[in-house]
Amino acid sequence: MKTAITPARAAEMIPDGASLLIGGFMGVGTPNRLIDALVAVGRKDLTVIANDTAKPGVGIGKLISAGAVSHVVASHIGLNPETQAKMISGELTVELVPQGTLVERIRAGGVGLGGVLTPTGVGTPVEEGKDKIEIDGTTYLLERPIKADFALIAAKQCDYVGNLEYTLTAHNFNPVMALAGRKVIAEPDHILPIGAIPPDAVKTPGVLVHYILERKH
Amino acid sequence: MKTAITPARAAEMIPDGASLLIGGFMGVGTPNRLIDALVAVGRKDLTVIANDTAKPGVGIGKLISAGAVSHVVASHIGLNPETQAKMISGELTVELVPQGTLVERIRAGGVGLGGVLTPTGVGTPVEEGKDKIEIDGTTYLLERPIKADFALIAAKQCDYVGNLEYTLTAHNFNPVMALAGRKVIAEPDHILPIGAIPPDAVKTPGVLVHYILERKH
Amino acid sequence: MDAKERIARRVALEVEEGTLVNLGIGLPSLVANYLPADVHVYFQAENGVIGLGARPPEGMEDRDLTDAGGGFVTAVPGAASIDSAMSFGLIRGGHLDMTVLGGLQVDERGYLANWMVPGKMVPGMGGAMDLVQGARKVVVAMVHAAKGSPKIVPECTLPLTAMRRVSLIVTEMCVIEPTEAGLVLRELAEGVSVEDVRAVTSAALILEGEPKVMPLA
Amino acid sequence: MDAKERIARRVALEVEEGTLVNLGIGLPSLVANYLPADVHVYFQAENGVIGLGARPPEGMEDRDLTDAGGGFVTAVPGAASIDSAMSFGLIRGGHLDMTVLGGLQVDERGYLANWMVPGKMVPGMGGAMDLVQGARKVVVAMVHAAKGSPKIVPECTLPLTAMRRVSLIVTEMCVIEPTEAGLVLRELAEGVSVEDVRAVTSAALILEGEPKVMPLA
Repeated sequence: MKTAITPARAAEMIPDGASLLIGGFMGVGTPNRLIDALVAVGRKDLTVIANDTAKPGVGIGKLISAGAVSHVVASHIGLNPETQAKMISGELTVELVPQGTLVERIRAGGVGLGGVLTPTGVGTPVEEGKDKIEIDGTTYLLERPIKADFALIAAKQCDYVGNLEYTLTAHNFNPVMALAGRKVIAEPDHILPIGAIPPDAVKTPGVLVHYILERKH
Repeated sequence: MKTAITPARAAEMIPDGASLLIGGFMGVGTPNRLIDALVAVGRKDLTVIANDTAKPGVGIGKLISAGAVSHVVASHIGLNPETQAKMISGELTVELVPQGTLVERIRAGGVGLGGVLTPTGVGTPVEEGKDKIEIDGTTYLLERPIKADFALIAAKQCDYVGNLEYTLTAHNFNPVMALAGRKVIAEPDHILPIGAIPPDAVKTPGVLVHYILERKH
Repeated sequence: MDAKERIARRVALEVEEGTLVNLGIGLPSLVANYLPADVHVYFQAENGVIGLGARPPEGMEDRDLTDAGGGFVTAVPGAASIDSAMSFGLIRGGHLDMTVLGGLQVDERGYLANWMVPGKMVPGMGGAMDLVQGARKVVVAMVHAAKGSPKIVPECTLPLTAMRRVSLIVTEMCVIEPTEAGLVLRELAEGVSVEDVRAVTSAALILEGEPKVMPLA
Repeated sequence: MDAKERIARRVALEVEEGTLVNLGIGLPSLVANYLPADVHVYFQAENGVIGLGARPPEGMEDRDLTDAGGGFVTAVPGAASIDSAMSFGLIRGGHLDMTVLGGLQVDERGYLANWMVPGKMVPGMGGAMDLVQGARKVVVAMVHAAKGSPKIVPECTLPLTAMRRVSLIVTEMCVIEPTEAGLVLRELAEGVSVEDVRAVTSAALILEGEPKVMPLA
């Protein structure tokens, strides 16, 4: 059995300066109530690791607008001019990572691998400062694992022990991020009794989930 | 739409000397009709990459008994005395790989990564002949990706485009192996029309599957 | 017929039956409109659906089913939901048959630059680097020159997207195939001469016999 | 009470509420029988189920639900099916709270050897190396000596399973905690003296005050 917590309680657990893996892709499959709660308590200096920063007023874009974020690790920020403006003004820093590398780095962090050997980025600005390893005639970049203090996960539904299901394009980074947060907070649309999600439908086993956001009022 | 083939046709496509990824764990989730067909045509000199070689008379154990296999890559052969006897007599060779390393090596082959950096095996006989890489104070073995000519996959059911579902402990290596075969042959228990498997239930997208074994007669 | 339609129509002829195809945002996405009726392909959106369909009927949009730009889409029968790890596993692992991307520059080596202009806003590479690195066939679909200034150049001056020779360049003027020897001019649009192309191309072009007339069927 | 029951009963006291636990085959599997009624844990079988249950009722066995030894099991309500990549991702990634394994030797460094005896049949390491490497807590459950010959030794002469200090050694005679300083004798079974233990232990044992009486509740 997991504990259901309020958005306010979740925001309280996450201190200023924390690193957060946040699920979602252009605001789809993003834990919106958790984000709203972080904005409401005025969190500062957060590191956000996510595919993108969505748009102003949408998903992670709200954290950017609120000035809650000091560092972003993402594959794309081009649809959020505020992120770009704050980057240029120095209010936040951005590490751009190829999308396929980003998801593998998070997975590596979550499953205890020492890094990712990917051909993506070789011969591009992405390789700067990174070790290159040649294996059987192909050059690979050694990319480092990513973990974070918290993973904020959006799910279609969960059961009382935290087993999670996702749907359609709202999967995106969520299943992988659920492996790599030191504490994992799931924000499901529905909360079902134990047994209502059959074993084969579970995509994130409940043992990975520490807290479930209570039902929407 | 995929092509449904007979077990005999499948065995015909797989030549002597081929390398095969075969799903299953002690015979559970193993493509038995494909194995029987390979035994029936008297295939020789196969390389089998699988978690284990099951038991004599069970699953991959049938290929071992038939003398069809010259090389095994597995994490465990202890429950099949025939594999051990043939290894000692020199009739086949065995590469033992830690189970978690084996599945990641196959995944790396399937998803285009250059290798696996795992702490598993450091300081044990597994490290012999392998590069070691130190990252942030921890030592990792660089383990090579695995691909094979064919992946033989057991599934609970599929649809006409080859989308696969698995069940309970019959998942095991199957979903990962489906990424790493140059040709993938799926042996489902049931074949359903398109649309009968909803998108969220698909665990191996049909684009990975080349052939479907026809219904059992 | 405007330049973009001409490009999209020509690229559509490159799409083969039964393949998995990723179309970039903008011009490349137009290709879907011109597929021959007898060609059935699966479109992948890198945010997580195989079997992307057209825009949904008014009022039928679902917030959890979007394309990589965040726009509402449908899914065709036989579609599969996948997470970002599987999505980029397919891309990097060589399971994506074809990608169509826009370009800022392509050079004589066949290398593409399409993700950043130094000194300008940097949107991030998103999935582009993985797509160019991993897709079996990479087609660059772009307007031939930028206000008369060549985009097909001796060597890219913009940061590369990947050190991988792309498969084909399709513009409104011509079709160019990058080869080991250099850029081979394969086809010319009706009414366009070799000299017309050379006037807006700073890269050396190789002629192997007479270029064919660019089909737009 | 025989030696094995005593060991299993003592190990059961190490199992904490709400945790994820992997029990090895043989002696370790007996631990499940002695859990206090108020302790609810999820048992993981590395072949792919979280929430492993007891043997199924006669006639209710399903061929697709087995433990790592291939024996029929049940799944508890709230169970999750996982594939081998997720299974070992949980193990290697530090998500498995505890594993209980048998041992051939443990040494003063706390290193375990439990997978091969050179010159004998080599069964393969299966999941043992990943389990010892990755589980948060590793408990070695073994009979103290092999026919009078010590198994707790100054330095393992058998090939190691991992270069990781195990958390606890539980035998029918005593409980030993490997520490930075060496092997600390924490508990003695009723009627067993320090000298009794030393007589069948070749490793140096450290006493920090009087050992407690080994509880078997």
